[in-house]
Amino acid sequence: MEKYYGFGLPVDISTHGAEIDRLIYVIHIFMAVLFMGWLAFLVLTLVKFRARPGHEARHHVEHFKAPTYLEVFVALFEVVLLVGFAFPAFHKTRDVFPNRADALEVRIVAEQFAWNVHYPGADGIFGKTDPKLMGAANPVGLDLGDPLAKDDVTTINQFHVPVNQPVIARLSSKDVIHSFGIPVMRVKQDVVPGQTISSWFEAKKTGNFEIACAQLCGLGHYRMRGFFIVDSEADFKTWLDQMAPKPPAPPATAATTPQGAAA
Amino acid sequence: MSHGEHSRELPFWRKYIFSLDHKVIGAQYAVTGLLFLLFGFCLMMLMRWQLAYPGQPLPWLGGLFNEQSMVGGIMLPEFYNQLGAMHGTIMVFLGVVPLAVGGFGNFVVPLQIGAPDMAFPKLNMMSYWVYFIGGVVMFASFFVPAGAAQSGWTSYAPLSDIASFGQTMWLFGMVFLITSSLLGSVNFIVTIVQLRAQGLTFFRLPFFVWAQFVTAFLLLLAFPPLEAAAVLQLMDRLAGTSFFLPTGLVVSGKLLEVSGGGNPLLWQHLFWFLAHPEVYVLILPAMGIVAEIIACNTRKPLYGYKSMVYSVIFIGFMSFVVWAHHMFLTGMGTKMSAFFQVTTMIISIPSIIILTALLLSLWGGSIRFNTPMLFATAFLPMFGIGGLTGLPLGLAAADIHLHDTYYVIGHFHYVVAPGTLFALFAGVYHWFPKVTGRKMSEVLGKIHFWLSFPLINGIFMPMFIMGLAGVSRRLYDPTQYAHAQPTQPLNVVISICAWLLGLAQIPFIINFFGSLFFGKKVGQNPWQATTLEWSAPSPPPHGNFETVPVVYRAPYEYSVPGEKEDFIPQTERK
Amino acid sequence: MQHGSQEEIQKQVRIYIAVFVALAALTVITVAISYLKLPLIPAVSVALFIATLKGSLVALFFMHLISEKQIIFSVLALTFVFFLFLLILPVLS
Amino acid sequence: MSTSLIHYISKPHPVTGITNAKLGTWCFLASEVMLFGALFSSYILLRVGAPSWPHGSELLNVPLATLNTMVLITSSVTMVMSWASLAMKNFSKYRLYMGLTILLGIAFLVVKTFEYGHKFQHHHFPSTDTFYAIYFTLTGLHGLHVIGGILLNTYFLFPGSALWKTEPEQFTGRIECAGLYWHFVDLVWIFLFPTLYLL
Repeated sequence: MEKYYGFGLPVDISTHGAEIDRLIYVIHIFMAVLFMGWLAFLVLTLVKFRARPGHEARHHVEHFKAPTYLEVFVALFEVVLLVGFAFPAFHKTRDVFPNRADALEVRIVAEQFAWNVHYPGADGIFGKTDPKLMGAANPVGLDLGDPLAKDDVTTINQFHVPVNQPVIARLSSKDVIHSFGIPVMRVKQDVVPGQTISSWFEAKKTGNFEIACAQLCGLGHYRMRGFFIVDSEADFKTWLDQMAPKPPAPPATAATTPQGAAA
Repeated sequence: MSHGEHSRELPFWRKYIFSLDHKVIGAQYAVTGLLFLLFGFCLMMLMRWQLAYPGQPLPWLGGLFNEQSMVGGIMLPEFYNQLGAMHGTIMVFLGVVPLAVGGFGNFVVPLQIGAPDMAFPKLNMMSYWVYFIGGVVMFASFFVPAGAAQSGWTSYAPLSDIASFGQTMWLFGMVFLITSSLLGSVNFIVTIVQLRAQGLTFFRLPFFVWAQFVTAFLLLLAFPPLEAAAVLQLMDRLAGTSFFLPTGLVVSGKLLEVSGGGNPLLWQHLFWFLAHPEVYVLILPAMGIVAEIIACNTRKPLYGYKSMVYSVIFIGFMSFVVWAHHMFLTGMGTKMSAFFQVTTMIISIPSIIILTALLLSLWGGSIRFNTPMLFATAFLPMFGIGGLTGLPLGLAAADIHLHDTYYVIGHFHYVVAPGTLFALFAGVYHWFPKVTGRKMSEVLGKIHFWLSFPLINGIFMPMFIMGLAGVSRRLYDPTQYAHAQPTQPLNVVISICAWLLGLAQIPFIINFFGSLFFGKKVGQNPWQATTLEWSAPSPPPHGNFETVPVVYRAPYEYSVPGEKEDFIPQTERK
Repeated sequence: MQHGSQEEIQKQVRIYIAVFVALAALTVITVAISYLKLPLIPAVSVALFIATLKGSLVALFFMHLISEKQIIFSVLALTFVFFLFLLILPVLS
Repeated sequence: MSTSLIHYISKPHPVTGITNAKLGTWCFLASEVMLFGALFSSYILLRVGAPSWPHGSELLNVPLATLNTMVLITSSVTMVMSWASLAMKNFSKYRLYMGLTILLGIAFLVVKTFEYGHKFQHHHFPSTDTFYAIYFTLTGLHGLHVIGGILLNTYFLFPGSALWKTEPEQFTGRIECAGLYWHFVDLVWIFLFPTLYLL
């Protein structure tokens, strides 16, 4: 079995993560070089100018040009980091969403202390939900009277996605702020109650990974762990069919209007 | 001009408890701050047990805690969260700021500008006592039902809105601490503007005074938004409003009975509007202390004094426009995040200028390695690491992976612990002779330094590795996650270093109290320094100076060619 | 300011009375306009314009800013800039 | 007293041209600007984010608030007159104007109490909705500032005025600073009034 986690960055199985990793590597090399230079200069200076008999301090020290060049170089390098690496990578993850027709859309509803995953089912449209209907048996508050909800699939802490297909996650929270983090996907997004924030990613490899909550959300924050399972296309279909509700839904409880997934 | 006789008539409680003298108030602040630092450190040492050996009973001490905190010596997650939240709050608001600003600022600034006292002595006393009450409220919150605040030192709503009573105590405590800081900052600004000695122009001020001046403005203008936020959260908790609660919250399966309509991110904006300038409140006085000690112990003027002054002003200004870099992952638009990434990169430049200037100040000197200088020298690379590791966090794309991991913890602790705290230790060793008339032991001081320096790096360096591995912060039990298991041995290393670091503070504590009584007696200028505080007797009498000082020179006239001594006090006529 | 002669202060007092009349008039005007039920944008602009006008009168004359010293303007200018930063806040959300 | 050593308590500093107290007061007011600024900013954020927002005049009593605005403006004039009386060395007039200022401040609070009481009778509380939440928070905090000002002014009317006999210049300076604070409280109301009641 492949080793996913170790002392360095976790394995990256996403299509966009390489850019983030590259930025992290480049900036760390830059930091290391700069720091080593500083440290060498510091040690040299401390030895060379230590107080000792026969050595006197100089009141006037010549003006150094080097630090100005260094500061200009650092500033330019920061511009390169921003424009060359940071802006494009962030832009790609936040602004350039995949075509909804090609992507799998899911709703992730965070709560203390679990991740509820809501798949739209075969029709590709989410059923209506309402906070008033939320309960232990119905964690996302699905309105079972809505015909669009009949084929919807909900799971707790089991987030299956197909490999090589973009996934758009609509993130929301029932109670407090959580943060939806999948280390191997280089995905992390705060989940703010009262808002639906979208995030997208595409897995390149199959495997069994984990979702971690990255924002303190209460006493169970440490165990708010979800499973992130990347299946082959066929396996994912089998799993989803297996999860799909079998018996016909009970009669409608309330008059409802069909509602598509709000963008 | 001697008012020594006058102050001797004061009863004990007026002289040492409700004193109006800036030196006594400074000492009160410093001692209280040091005690809170020790207390906050102890909280952290408890947390380190749980992190190194999750779920194992705490040996020896486990039985001391009630069943709300530990069961059979095993820490509960609620208690862990309390320790985390209060460690942060205490270290920042009750430890470092009171020591750096209240302690060193109060004691040293009036002396360095040649003033007899602060501009408003009564306000000064009030500021200390309001801080003291805030500290008592914070401390007492551990003993209320369900314990102290447990929503992190950042107290993000809605978690903090629905938290137990300790959070209300935390908010009241914060209101006191904020008020105290506001009173103090008004006093500092007026003192520095109005009460400088004759001839002491702004560009003859020691760098430490500049740092305190900018800090005072940060406190004055950045704290009120947090006060506003605290008021709003108190309203949410006590009057049932929904400033930070959106509509339709379902907590533990129940729909919350509130009007809704609020915004959780409002708290974060108001909080970080303060808390980013607050970071500079922690670091600027430390830079000031280091600059003083480096100039004195290299026996030469600071390199690039003016560019340092301009940089410190620029940092202060920019620190108000970077706050949202703590919020890159809250769903902010890319344009806004781009703006804050740019401002964050800009603010790194003046920090690099100051650090480089301090480094170059060593060049050409004749460096005395006494205890204050050791700590001040160590500050430079430590602050360097802290500053540099801020860069990846300031870039939103890298922040996606590093946000809220141990990388963040490592980053800001490098700035504040081996950075600011080392500078504060340096300051204690440096100004102790001025405060007491006695020197601290060099032997104990060097033991303290050479033990602390490697150990503190042993604590924070591994955190970068854990952060890169993606381990989240604030985890009660990191072994729950597969991705955190490979780095778990580092947690053991960190904890052992932390406990040893605790032991390494014993020489300091012995030295501090021992030297009060047995330290070597010194004259008014034991370090042969130039700035004004060394022209006053040690300890300075009431009113500080025996003759009203007049300033004729720049602050660091060391090793001037052709002079008999290698230092010329600022008061010496040209 | 506080070292002005008797006549100067007498002159000041007349200014205070004039400012008071202006403030009262502006209050009446702003209330009157509110009864017109203008659309939101013009209503906000007009109300804030009048409030700023009234605020300036108070600050300039009652608080003596019109004849105040440089240092106080520096403090206030700095505060004003940071106040503007505070107003970035709603834009962010 | 250590205060005797400190310069520029009653006489202005030769370079800055002001006394310590005046600079201190302005610094304090600067922090107050940021406090109320943050709350105004929060108000805008909440209002912009709300699906609908009531027009203040439909829920609140505009005539009563207009009256209160007039009361506060008048108190500002009496406050500045009390300072002017001291500057003209007329202590009895100072007491008259200062007393009036305090009374007007109390009148403001009384009207405010009626307003609050009326709201509570109709079961409008801070917890009712975001509009009432921000209304009660802003006016409540402003009310606390008014109470603070009344206490301060009462101190200067009775025990604090003993300073007039020994240090008239310092006392006049103190009244000017107390005035700065009082006018600031008025100024905040000038912005609160249209924001909450008229928009």
